[in-house]
Parts: sequence; structure tokens; C-alpha cells
Amino acid sequence: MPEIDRREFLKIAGMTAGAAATVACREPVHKIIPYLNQPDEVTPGIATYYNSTCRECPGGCGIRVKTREGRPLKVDGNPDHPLSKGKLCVRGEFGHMRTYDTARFAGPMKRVVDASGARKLEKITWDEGMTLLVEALRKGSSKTVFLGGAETGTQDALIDQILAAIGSPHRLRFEPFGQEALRSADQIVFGTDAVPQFKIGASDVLIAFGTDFLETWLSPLANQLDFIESRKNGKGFAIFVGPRLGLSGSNADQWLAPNPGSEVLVALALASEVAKRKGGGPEALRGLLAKYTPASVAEKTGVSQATLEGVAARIAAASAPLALPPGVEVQGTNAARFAAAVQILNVVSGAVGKTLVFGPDHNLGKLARFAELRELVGKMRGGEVGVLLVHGSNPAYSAPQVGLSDALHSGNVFTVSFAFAPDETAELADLILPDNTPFESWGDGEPVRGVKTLQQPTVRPLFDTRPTADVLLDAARALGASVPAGSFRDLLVAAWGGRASFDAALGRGGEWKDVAATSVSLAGGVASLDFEPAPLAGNASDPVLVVYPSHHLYDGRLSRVQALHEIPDPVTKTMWGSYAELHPETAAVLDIEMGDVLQIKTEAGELKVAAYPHDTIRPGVIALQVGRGGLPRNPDAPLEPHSYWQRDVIGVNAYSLIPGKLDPQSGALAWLSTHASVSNTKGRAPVLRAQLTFDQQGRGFGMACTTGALAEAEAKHGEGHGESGAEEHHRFGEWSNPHRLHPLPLQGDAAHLPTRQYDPAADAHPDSPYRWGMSIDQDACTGCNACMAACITENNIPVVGPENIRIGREMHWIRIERYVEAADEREVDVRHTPMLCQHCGAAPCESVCPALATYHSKEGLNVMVENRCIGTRFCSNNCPYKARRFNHWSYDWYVPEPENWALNPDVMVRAKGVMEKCTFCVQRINGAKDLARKEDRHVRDGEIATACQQVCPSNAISFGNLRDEAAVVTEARNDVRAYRVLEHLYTRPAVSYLMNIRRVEEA
Amino acid sequence: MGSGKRTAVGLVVAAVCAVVAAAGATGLYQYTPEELTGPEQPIAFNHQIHAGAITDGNLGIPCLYCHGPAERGWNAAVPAVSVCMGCHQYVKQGRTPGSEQEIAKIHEYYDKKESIPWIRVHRVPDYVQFKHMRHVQAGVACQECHGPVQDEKRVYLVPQTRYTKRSFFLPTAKLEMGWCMECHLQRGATDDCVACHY
Amino acid sequence: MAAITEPVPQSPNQINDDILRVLEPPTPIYVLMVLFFATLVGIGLVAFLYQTYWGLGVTGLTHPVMWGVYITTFVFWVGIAHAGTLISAILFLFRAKWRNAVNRGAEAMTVFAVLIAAMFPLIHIGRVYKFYFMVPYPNQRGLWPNFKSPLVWDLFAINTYMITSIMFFYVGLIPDLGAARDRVRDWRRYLYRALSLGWRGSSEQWRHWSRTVLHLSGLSTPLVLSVHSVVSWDFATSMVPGWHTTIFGPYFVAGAIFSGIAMVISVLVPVRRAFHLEAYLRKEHFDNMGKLILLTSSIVGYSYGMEYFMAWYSANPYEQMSFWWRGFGYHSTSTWIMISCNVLSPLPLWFKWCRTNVLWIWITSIFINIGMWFERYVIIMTGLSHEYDPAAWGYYVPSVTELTILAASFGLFLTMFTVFLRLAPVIAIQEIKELWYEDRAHGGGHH
Amino acid sequence: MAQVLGVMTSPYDLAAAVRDLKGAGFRELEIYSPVPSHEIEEALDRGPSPIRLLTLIGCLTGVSFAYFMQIWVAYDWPLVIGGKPFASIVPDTIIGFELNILLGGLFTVLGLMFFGMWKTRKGHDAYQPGFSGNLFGCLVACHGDQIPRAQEVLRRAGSSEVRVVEG
Repeated sequence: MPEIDRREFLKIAGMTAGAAATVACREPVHKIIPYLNQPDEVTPGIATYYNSTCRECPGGCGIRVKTREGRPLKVDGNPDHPLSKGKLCVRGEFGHMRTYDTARFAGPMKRVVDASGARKLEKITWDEGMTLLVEALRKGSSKTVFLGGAETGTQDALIDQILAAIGSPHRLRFEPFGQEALRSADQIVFGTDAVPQFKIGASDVLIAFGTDFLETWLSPLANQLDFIESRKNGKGFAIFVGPRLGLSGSNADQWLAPNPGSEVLVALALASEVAKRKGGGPEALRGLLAKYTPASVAEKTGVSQATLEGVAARIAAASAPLALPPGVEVQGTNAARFAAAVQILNVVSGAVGKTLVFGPDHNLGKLARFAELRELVGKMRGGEVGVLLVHGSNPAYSAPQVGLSDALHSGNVFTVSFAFAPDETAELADLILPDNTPFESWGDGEPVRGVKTLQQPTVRPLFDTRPTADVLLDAARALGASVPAGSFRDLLVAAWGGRASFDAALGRGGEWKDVAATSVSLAGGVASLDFEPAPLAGNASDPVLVVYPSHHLYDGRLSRVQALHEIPDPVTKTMWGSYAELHPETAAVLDIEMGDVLQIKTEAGELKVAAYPHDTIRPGVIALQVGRGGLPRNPDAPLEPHSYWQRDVIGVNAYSLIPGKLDPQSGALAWLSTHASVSNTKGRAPVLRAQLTFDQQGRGFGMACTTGALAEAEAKHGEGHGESGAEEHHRFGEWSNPHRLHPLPLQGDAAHLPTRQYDPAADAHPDSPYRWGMSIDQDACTGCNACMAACITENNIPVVGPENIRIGREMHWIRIERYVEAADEREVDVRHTPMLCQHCGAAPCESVCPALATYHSKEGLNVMVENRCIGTRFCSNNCPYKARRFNHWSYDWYVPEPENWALNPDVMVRAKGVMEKCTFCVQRINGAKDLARKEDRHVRDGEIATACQQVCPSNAISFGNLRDEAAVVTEARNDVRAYRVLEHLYTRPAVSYLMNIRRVEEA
Repeated sequence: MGSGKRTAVGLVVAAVCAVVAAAGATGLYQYTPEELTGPEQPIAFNHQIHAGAITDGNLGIPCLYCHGPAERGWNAAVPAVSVCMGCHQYVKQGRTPGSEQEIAKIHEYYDKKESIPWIRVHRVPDYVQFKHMRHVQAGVACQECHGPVQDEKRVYLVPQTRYTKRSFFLPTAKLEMGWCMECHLQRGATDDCVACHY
Repeated sequence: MAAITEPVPQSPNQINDDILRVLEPPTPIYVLMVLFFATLVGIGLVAFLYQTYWGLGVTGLTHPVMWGVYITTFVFWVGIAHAGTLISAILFLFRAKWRNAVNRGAEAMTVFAVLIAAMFPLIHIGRVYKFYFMVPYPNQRGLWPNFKSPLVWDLFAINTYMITSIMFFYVGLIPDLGAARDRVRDWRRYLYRALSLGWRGSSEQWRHWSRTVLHLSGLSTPLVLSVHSVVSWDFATSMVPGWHTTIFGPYFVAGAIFSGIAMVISVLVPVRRAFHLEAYLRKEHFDNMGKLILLTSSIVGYSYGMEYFMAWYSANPYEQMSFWWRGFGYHSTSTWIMISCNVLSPLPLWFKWCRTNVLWIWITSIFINIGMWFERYVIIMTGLSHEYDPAAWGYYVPSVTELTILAASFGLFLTMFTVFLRLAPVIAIQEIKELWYEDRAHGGGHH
Repeated sequence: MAQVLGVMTSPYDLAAAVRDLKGAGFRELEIYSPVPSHEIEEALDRGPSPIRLLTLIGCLTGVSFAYFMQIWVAYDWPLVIGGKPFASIVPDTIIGFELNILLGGLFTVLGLMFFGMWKTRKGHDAYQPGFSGNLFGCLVACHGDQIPRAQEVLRRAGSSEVRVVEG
């Protein structure tokens, strides 16, 4: 680990009790390091919050960062922000962890070749670094290229300005998921290459063509907020068309899996059928659509005519349908045409202007196309590039097809990387001038037109790093180029109209105004288009290779965050590493079993990876997730019992299997372009999965009701509800039981159970003002894992590493159980049941603990006093929900500097040998109670939000005081869909669930 | 004969052992001299002069003047160096011999832009979440837990033992759980484990 | 009555000679044995320290299987500890003569086994250095253990049993220590003199002594039956499928006696051979123990059957799934080992020839010991690995550390027993004599 | 006061001797035997041992202390455990039972230590190792003039050896 100037840090870190382990006396000496100058807004021990912007994907959501004594501890959504609305995704939750990355560059470095000819990095000072840079730029002069990622706002403009000033305005903004196809399609269909707004929230029927709109597509967080909005109490219907049910697919209601490559025909067939049902559709398209009737494509796509017509009928009948253009996983050499076909469907279905709106576009227009990157690399080979400046982009990893590394070598390009942590491209760089991380630097951006967000530092730079914009400014000045005076921050303030308005905006986190929608019309020449399925190279009998983006690691830029590897994938529930997904049928045909090491070979390369058969993928397909197989996270980690995993490369890089074929129209990389020859090496590799089965054995963990039943029940409930008090009550504990059967048919062994409401009169502590309870809406829950992420950062939950995961020792306090009931053309019924400590009224864990380390608090919490625990682990055995976690090791020993600076001081770090579990975020409850006591009142409803509830982008979780009749949670608890898991065991859970809603016609 | 006596001796020895064991179990606490004088601090700060009673010729500065956060935050917050400088940029000469060297040290630290690495004296374990503001707001005097700091030349954990009703009047030393609980019970404060342990 | 082919002691003095001969200075082989067992213990100790330092991560224990080899071994040794008290207390009350030859050895085993058993919960817990949180003693925190917890019941049951059986063992030993004191001439006579507490065999002493023995037997009889019931409640009072059943009490007690007797046989047969005690450990004794084994084996076998029957008959899906896994899941091997060892291997004992064939019954007894260990393993393992939540199913593979400590526990047991052989009469002299005199009396002793 | 020791080889002879001696008016008898013998016990007829009472006391102390401890603890710091009442009597029975046994046993053994070992610790000069082997001894305390009588009775009872022990 690089040397950290700890003293420097502590100066701003404030009160810190550090145990000097070296002291050999009977107790280590604890020191108090006070502030040098105490900032006014900071009270030691009280958190301070700052608005900023999330930089983990181009989405640019607004975040609110919780800091204690100058350390960012927790990231949450900025409630005032139009995109995030106070929520955040699983990736954003860990933004600050990249600042605390153990392996960050401690300062500028230069590449030297030692005697043995090995290239390695050598620490240098900033002055040396600057001189080197200036030298290079002077030599490279007009042959300098700036290769960056998606960037908007002041810094983006400034860089263009600087490049122009030094006379070399070559710049590339490369993103692996660059939306090239969509932009070309819009060009073709509407004559503009903008990336419009897809108003999922306003739609009632949604059809996605392999679009991972809940994972990475455009602004996934906003998409999810909208998606759930559109599905409130049983509304909405979603259809997913694609080879594999991703997170988005799992939340759809119907799944069409046409032959890979032929999805385009499905889109057209639907368009033509919809047009037919809507009276022909626009004149210009009739000729075209006539060619692609369901009947004509049925055989080519493998989707029956009836099914197609059924879906088309639904779309035609919808008031606000919306079709989402293809995601990268189905992006073939016909990508642009495919996207065009989808837009045509939107045109004929009348989505344009209603749910598909141009005007408030996504700011992705300036992104480079893959073809341009390849072209640039070609130039390098040809020696036409002198200096390559890489910032916020990692093509060496995410675009192996272009062969950056040997191009740099052969064209001997002087490469400067501004990466703040090692990545594949930085490995190739000759000079490294580390940038500050987003949490250390100023900035702004405009991800969507009209939404300008600000980004402010929440911690002093931990290492000797400098903002790239300033570095470039200085370099330009050194070159005598005319650039604006002042530092980047000055320019930023200026760009925001001076100090006053800047500070005002900072308070909000930015400024947003509505952008008027612009009307678009069908461009000419659409009719003359012809559409073909994407051709697939390779042997037709082999499975088709599907490579898809990672929900946790995006394109791989987050692969350095351990916790994201350890959170189970929302679909496969696998952790740590890559697995080749294929359908059990295909596996049977190829004689493959779970965990067999497969050799997957395409013209681009070959990989060895463990097989993972599961049901929610189309037969004849083999799927791999990108984002893994990068640099080993911490190659020189100590060889302690379970930390050595850090030394290894995790998973394989799936990009390297994609042949470099491009879509001629859009210049996009064809992700779906080949069959892969799969051979079973007969080797075995552990499959690290959180769940051994997706079949809930009819045990009623995730329950569901159909829309029809729900309507009936609500009607009944309306009358029958309320006067239950009059009835003869049968009590067990604090749950009274009006003799009424549950309004909805329960599943599993709970089937015979009556409804139960919480009855304060029967509480063991009638004098206590609070009785905490939670309710989770399974219909809203998409299984996106944001709650797990929030819980991990809030409660100091350790990362245990693959070696322990293999045995099954994950530590997550909340997990999402995934049960697949149906996944086919008729219905997709995948149930996501977040499982956490149920804080049972009659908790089985309590009565078996010999040390009284767990008991029931007056406020209905099932309390775990970790420091009283002696680790008999009986409680875990006796917990039917298996919500308890045991510290097999002293995990806190293994949290390396500076990662442990992210530990939340409000929550103790558990020692080895003790049990731990969900506390309902008792630290937040106590905080709220302190406040209430100070103001001499009771805690108000909504004042406390548990970490999982606060972050949940689906608003699926409600938490509050069951004593409070008006509380949201009380309402949810009395909802007709409410049920308690395993209630027939009489554990009297404080957590109740709302049933999934199956949007199907009664058969 | 001899073996009879041996029997007697054996029984007596057993009894003695039992008594000793019992005494050990009650956890009688021995204070080491080091604890009785308090550790050597980087700067020989004298609480008596600063906070001692004015009637005794001391300055009588109220605790919260320097330890303000105690009533707002979790930590009592050893004051920032800037707070010391607030006075000592003018007060360069104390009334005790050798004080000017000590005060000079403050300036040294401040000019070096370093904070003073004080040695911690009052400390509860990491698994105890102690919030100063709750106690200050509830009107608990600082001295209740910290002892008569205003009379201490060098801060130390004043040995004080309570005999708590709840645990058969066993002795419990300062800042031990029994010690906290005794006060909590007397004042009718919470006895919920999760009030402090989470 | 069994045809007695072995020699018969001619006089009370010969009894002294024969039995106290065991105490004579050790042979090299004996020393080597002790060293070997002691080494096992040493290795186990290292393993335990390793575990204490790094944490239970070094075991195979995991979520959801939080109990494994340690608890298995704990229950196993508690079971072993039952034979002694059973033989000396219950059979004493029933005045079963054949017990006299084996009771001393059995009681010694009881003491050693229960000592070892008592260690395992401590080895098992996550923070052994905090074990005293379980013990109710006045402390400054004002905190107490949870008396509703089966583990605290365990703490009391095991310790009561340990103390009681040590007292029982020692009281029974006193007269023989007196005899040893009068006979042994080396350094040990000081030991015996101290331990025999001035025993003279005076009528007054005998009077109180017999009364004490009677009462201790009276107290131990319900105790021995209760201890393993309490242990079984560790499982039965939980809600784990496969644990939560009412037959566990009798089922475990029978199993305990079963394994206990088996262990007595496994240990005494070599002793009998090595020290030529054929005159005292007679075939009739093995015959009787064989019958006990048959009885308990049948009870255990019945319980196995009943568990499966209840799983089916209760129509409880969790129970059924759990037992399906038990029979045919990836731990089924253990299940079948347990059934074949505990139910099938004793069957030949229905024939007297097998019961009175010392070698045969010895081998059988070893099978039974293995089988009974696996019984507990199966119950714990299969119960935990497939509980209510299908998403939290898992499995467990013991780690080297655990197995080392398991081996060490046997090492410790054998060390203690072998050392005991040299320190105290392995057969209750005075009881054998009692019998001898009685035989004379009834054998036309006086006309 | 003198003592006469008769050494025999059979408990039955000894029992007979005891009866004769008692018949002859000797009251202070001390018997040494390698085994407990009912005949001798009956012949001596010393009545039941006080240990009986001790055991009872021990048991009662144990069980009552156990219940007291558990119920008192439950209300000393009342915490809801698994939705059960603070003091739940039923599980308390188990520890009640265990302590009942434990203290009963301890008191019994302490009784043995006191009555059997402590009180009988003096005046065993006549003891000889054989008594732990195959010999039975009968020690008669008597005045000088009664010695011959005692010796005679013991001989008649079949003592292999009769001698006078000064004490």
C-alpha cells in the first residue's frame, strides 16, 4: 500500500482515537488529535451533509454525502435532485469507496525501464511531472489527443478550450455503452441524433428490446423510479424481448425470446400489427410494415404469430405505450436498423411526443462512436499521434478489439494517464498525473438538458493528487497558450454566474429547469429501409455468445470496489467472478454441469470460465457479464487466512470475446455477432452463489396475487375492515386476530392463517410510546440490491472475500431472495423477497441465547448486543429466517488503510466470534429520539428512515411506529396484500410483506 | 494418627481457596500509580489554573468554553489548537514557573500547522456509544464522570468506586458499566442495552 | 448362569494381589502408549490455540450450519459418560451383582468423559475468553445469564453431573485407596495415605460410607437420566426441522447408555487382556453388557424409524424435506454409517456365543462408538443445512482443525484412563471381596 | 483403660463375637473389616446414619435456592425474552432439579467427611494392614478386670489371634 501522509489527513480528520499497537504496555495508549482550526459548520461527533454529483456512470445523479470529521462515510441521493429524488443505486452507494481505494496512486509517477528491461513506475514530484508533460506536449504539439469518458459541463468545455489553445483539438469521449445505435436510429427516423427522454413513468405498457433500463441504460436510477411509478398498485405491464432475463427482464410480466439477432423482426412485426389495429399507421410506413407481418416473421424469429399478435394487441390497446430501443446485449451489426425499427414501433404506437419526448435530451450527443476509437488507434499505429492524454476512460480494458497497447507501442505514443487508481490503460502510460477523485474535487455537469448539477469536494485529497483541469491549465500556460486565468474552481464559479449564485446552487446541489419538448416528424427515406436479422459468425450449432453489462460494476470501472463483487448478482445470485450462464437444456446437450470449467472460444479469443446453468436464459445461448477480469485489486496484500483473495484477478474479461465487428450505419461495436464454440474442460471451479435454489418449495416466502383477486379483495376489505374490534378476538402476544380469513389466498403453510393486526393493548410494554415495524412491498421491489449496498456502508458490514463466500459466510444483514415461479412467453413471475431480521415478537433466537446477548427491547426491536455475545451461535441455528450473521474472523483486522476510514463511527465494528444482524438502524432511531427528547416530543412518522428504506429506488420499504395509527407503516401493515413470512411458526414478525402482483388474466 | 490431621489440613486449605476465589470474582480494582497521576501530556496543561475556582485565584473558565461541543455533539472535543491560541497568542507568560515554555509549545504546534497529540485519559470501549450532549442536556455535571478536573494539575481518572444495589453492592470502578447503570437507575434514565451498545 | 471357565480367586488376599498388581511399576509399552496419547493432546492444544487466535474461521462452520463437529463430539462424550453412573448407581440399586467387576472402570470413564465433554462447549464458542458470561455470578455490571436458554440448563446439568460423578467415584474409591495404602510401598503410598483420608474400615466408617453410597446412587439415578435429556433439549427446544421433536429425551438417553456401555467394553477388554483380570472381568459380565447393548440398540433403532415416520405422518413439509436430505442428500453417507453401526452391527449379539466371545463383542462395541458419533453428526448437520428458508440452504465440511481437536479428545480420554490404571485399582476390590464372602456364605459357607 | 483385639477371618464369626460381647456386657466395640457387612451392622445395631438428614437438607436448599435465583434475576433486570413472561416457572424447574441433586450430593459427601472421617480420626493404634486384606478385627475396650473375659469371648468366637492393646 502506498505511503499515506496520515498526519496531513488527521489535521482535517479531527477527533480520532487511534490505538498505537506498538506500545507494549498492558493497554495501548489512545491519543486525541484535535482540530488545528475547527470549521464552524462542524461539531465533532455530528455528521455534516454536502450535496454533490455521482460520477460512477454518465447518469449524473445528485447525491448527498454524509461526512463526519471530514470523512465521507455514506452516500445518499439528493432529495431535491430531479434525477435521483433522494434515492441512489447500488453503484452510487460505493462512490466514496473509490476515494478510499487502497491501491490509489500516491502521487505523480513516471514509467522507467530498469536494467532487466522491466517497465515499472517510479515516484516523481509534481514539478518533474509537469515538466515532462509540457515537454511531451511541446514535442507532440498538434499531434496530441485527449481520450476521455462521457463528460459535460464546465470542465468538458474547458478541456476543449485548452486543447484548441495548444493547437491540437483532437478529442474523443469514449464510453463502452455509447448509445451510437440509438443516435443513428434517431438520425434515420427523425432526422436528429439526440438521445431523447423515454418517459417510462408515464407509460402503461412498456416493451424493452434487451434494454437493461434498470441496470445501466441511460439513467438507470431515474428509469427505476419511473418504472415503479408506472406500476403502482397493479397498473402497468412490461414485456421484455431478448435472449436473457436480466434485472429488467425479471421485473417484466412477459418474456419473448426470439432467435438471437432476429429481435429486429419482432419489433417490426409488432409495429405492423399495431399499425393494422390502429388503422394502418402513417402513410409513409405502410409499405414497409406490410412486409413484416407477424405471420411472415414468426418462423424466422421463433416467436409464434399468436404471441406476437397478443403483444401487439396489448400495445395497440394501451393509452401510453413505450418501446425501449435495444440495449448493448442485443446490439448486432444491424444495431442502427434495429433501433430504428423500435423507434418505428414507437411512431406507429403513438408513443412519440407522449412517452418518447425530444427536447430534454440526454447529453450523450458528443460521445465518440466505437469506429472513431478504432480509427484513432489506427492513427497511433501510423505514428500520427504524438501524445495521448487519457482521463476517465479505460479503453485498454473495455475495448480490447482495437488493440490499444501494441498501437501505443508501435507508434511510440507518449501516453499520460490522469487515472487516480491503477487501471489497464494507466499500466500502459509513460506518465501518470493522478487526478483527484470525484469526492475530492469540484465540478459540474449536465447529464440531461436542463439539469445542471454541481459537484463539491467532501474530503481533502488523501494523496498527492491534483485536479486534471488545473494540470492542463498550467501546462497550457507553460506552453504559452492563451487560456483563461485562475484555477479551475475560479472558472467554475464564474461559469455559474459568480459566487452568490454558485453558493445558492451548491445548497440545492445544482439548478434545474424544464426544457420544452420539441416536436419531431418522420424523416424521409425510412420507408426504403430494409431490415435483416443480425448475422452471427461461427458454427451455427454452437451457442450464441451474449455479453451483457454488469449491474454492479457498470463497464468495469467499479471493479475495484470489493463490496460490489460480494453483493450477489441480482439475477444469478453469484458473487466474486465470472460465470458462463446457459440454459439447463443447452447444458444437458453439451454435457455441462454447474461449476464445470468451460473453454469459450470465438474468433476474438478464448476464455476459461465456470458454467452456471439457470432457467431465466434462452436455450442455445451462453451469456457472460463484462466488468471483471481486471487488474488484481491489491497484488501485495498480506497472506492472512482470508485476505489473500485480493492478490488474484477476479473473473474474466468478457470484452475480449467480442469480435471487432461494427455496425456500418452507427459505427457501434456489434456485441451480439457470433456463436461461441464451448468445450467442457472437465475441470471444476467453485460457483460462489448466495442461493442454491430459485424454487421456494411452495413455502410462501414470496407470495403473489393476481390483479383480479386483488381488486376483489380490496372491495371486500373495504367493508369488512375496521370494525374488527367489535369481534371476538383471539390474541397471541401483541397480535390480535379478528376471526377473518386473510382477504387474499395465502400460499405455503400460512394458507390457513387469519389476518393479524398489531394490538397495543396486548403489548408486553404497554407504556412504551414506540413499536417499530417495517413493511416491504414485493411488487415494487426490483431486486436491484441498492438496500444491500446502503446497509453495508451504513452498518460497517465487512467484505469477507471469495474464500469465505465459497463456504457461505457472507455477512449481509439484508439479502434479496429471488424465486422464479414462471419465466416464459405467457408470464414472468420472478419474486424478490428482501430478507432481513424480522424483529419477531416471539423471537426464537432470544430464548436460546445463554448470555442474554439478544432480547426484545421495549420498543419492539430484537436487539443484538454484540459485546455481550460469546458466540454459541444457537440463535442463528434457531432463526427460521436465517437473518443472523457470525463473525468467523476479526474482519476489521483486514480492512486496510485507508478503506477503514469509511467505517461509520455511529456503529460498532464487531469483533471476531460474535453474532450480528439487522438492527433496524438503531443508531438512526436513537438519533431521532435524541432530537425528539431535546424538543420534548415524540418521534414523528417519517423522521426515521432506515438505510435500506432511504436508498430504495422503488420506495418498497416503509418503516415506522406501529403505535401510530396514521403511520405509513401501519397502513401498509393493514393492506390487503400484507402477510408475514413463516407466520405459522408464531414468531410474530415485525416485518410484513406486500404480495407481488401478477399482471395476468385469470386462466 | 497422621492421616487424620492431613484430612483437617486438606479441608481447611479447600475452604481458604474458596474464599480467595470468591474475593477474586468480585473484581476488586487496583489503580496503578500511573493512573493516579495521569499520563505525561505533550503540553503540561494545568486545568486547575484555567478552570479552578476564582476565589482560589484561578481563572474559573467554565468547562463548555473550551469543550463546547459537549452540549451539542457526541464528543466533548478537546479544543482545537486555534481555541488555545485565542487567548495564548496574547497570554505568553503564565503565573506558574516554566509556563512560558509550555505556552511556547502551543505556538510551535500552531506555526507548524500541527495539532497537539494529547494522551487520552477518559475512555469508554468502542462498543459503547456515549453521547455527551444527552448527558449535558440532562444536567449531569462534568465532574460526575470526570471527577474534579478543575482541581487537577494533570488530568487523571480519579479513582472512585460505587457500590451498586443491583449487583449485591459489589464495587464498580469509574466508567465501568455498573457505575453508569447505578446513575442511570437513580435518575430513572433508560436501562435498555441498545441505548449504548450498537 | 454363564459357564465360568476362568480361574476363581482363592482368597481375599489374592484379590488384593491380583487387582493391585495393576498398580505395579509400568512397562515400557505402557509408557509409550501414554506418550502417544499425550502427544495427541498436545497437537489438539496447538490446534485450539490456533483457532482461538484466528477465530472460528479456521473451522468449517458456516451459515447456516453453525454447529458441527464440536457439538457432535460434546454430545458424544456426554453420552459416553453415562455408562459409569448407570452401572454403579442404577445397577447398584437393582443389586445386579455383575456390575461389581466393571463399575470402577466405568465410573472412571464417566469422570474422564464428562470432563472432556465439558471442554467442548468452550472450544466451540466464538469467544472462549468470555465464557463466564454464561455463569450466574454477581458482577459489577449487574448482568445475569438467560435461564430460559437450553445452553444454561446444559451448563448446570453437565457441571452437576461432573461434580456428582467425581464424588461418587471418589467415595467408592476410598476403601480401596486404604487397601492400596497398606500395600503399595513406593512414593504413591503418600498419595494414597492422603487420599484415603485415614480410612480404617472401622464399623463406624463403613456405616456412614454405605449410607453415602446409597444416597449418591439414589441421587445419581434421576441425574443420569436427566443429563442427556437436558442435552437433547438443546435440540428439541429449538425450532429446527429434524430437531424439534418430543422423542429426543428418551432417544438420547438410550443412545447415551448404548454408547456408554460400548465404550466400557472397548476400554476394559484390552485392560482385561493386558493385566490378566479374566478372573474378575468374566464372560458373564460381557454377556450382561451385551444384553444391555441389545436393549438400547433396539430403542435407538426404534427412534430412528420413528423420526422418519413422524416426518411422514406429520405432513410437515419442512420436516419431510429435512429427512429426505438426511436419507438421500449429500450427507446420506453419514446417515447410513450411523444406521448400519448402531442398528445392524449389534444384531449378532442376539446369539449368546457372540455375547460371550470377547473379541466379537469388542469389535462390535467399536462399531457402535463410531456409529453413535455419526448419529449426533447426522442430527446436527442435516437439521441445520436445510431449514425453512430455501434461499439460506447450505452445507458444511469439517476442517482439519476440528478433526484434530476431535482426535485430541480421544487422546485425552485414553491418557487419563491409562494413567488412572496405574494410580487406582481398576476393579472395586472391596466389592469383589463382598461378593467373595457372600459366595462363601451361600456356597455352604457355614453349616 | 485397656483394649483387647481379636482378629478373625470371617465376617460371620465376627458378627457372632459382637453379639456375644454385647451379651457379656461389653459396650465399647470397634470393628475393622475389609468389606462392609450387614451381619456386623445388625450385630452392632447402631441405628441409621445422620447423613440421611444432611442429604434431605441439601436437596431442599438446592431446589429452593434455584427457584429463588431464577425468579429474582428475572425481575432484577426485566427483559422480554422470546415473548415469554419475565419469570417463566416451567424452564426454572430444570435448574431447580439440577441444583437439588448437586447440593444433595455435596451435603451427603460433606457428611461422610465429617462423621466418617473427621470424628473417627483418633485411637486406631490397634489397626493393622491386614484389615484391608482378609482380616477382621474386633477391638473391645474394657477395664483391667474384664480383660480375660473379653479374651475368652473373642477366642470362643474363633479369633485366630487375640492380644491386649494398651491405650
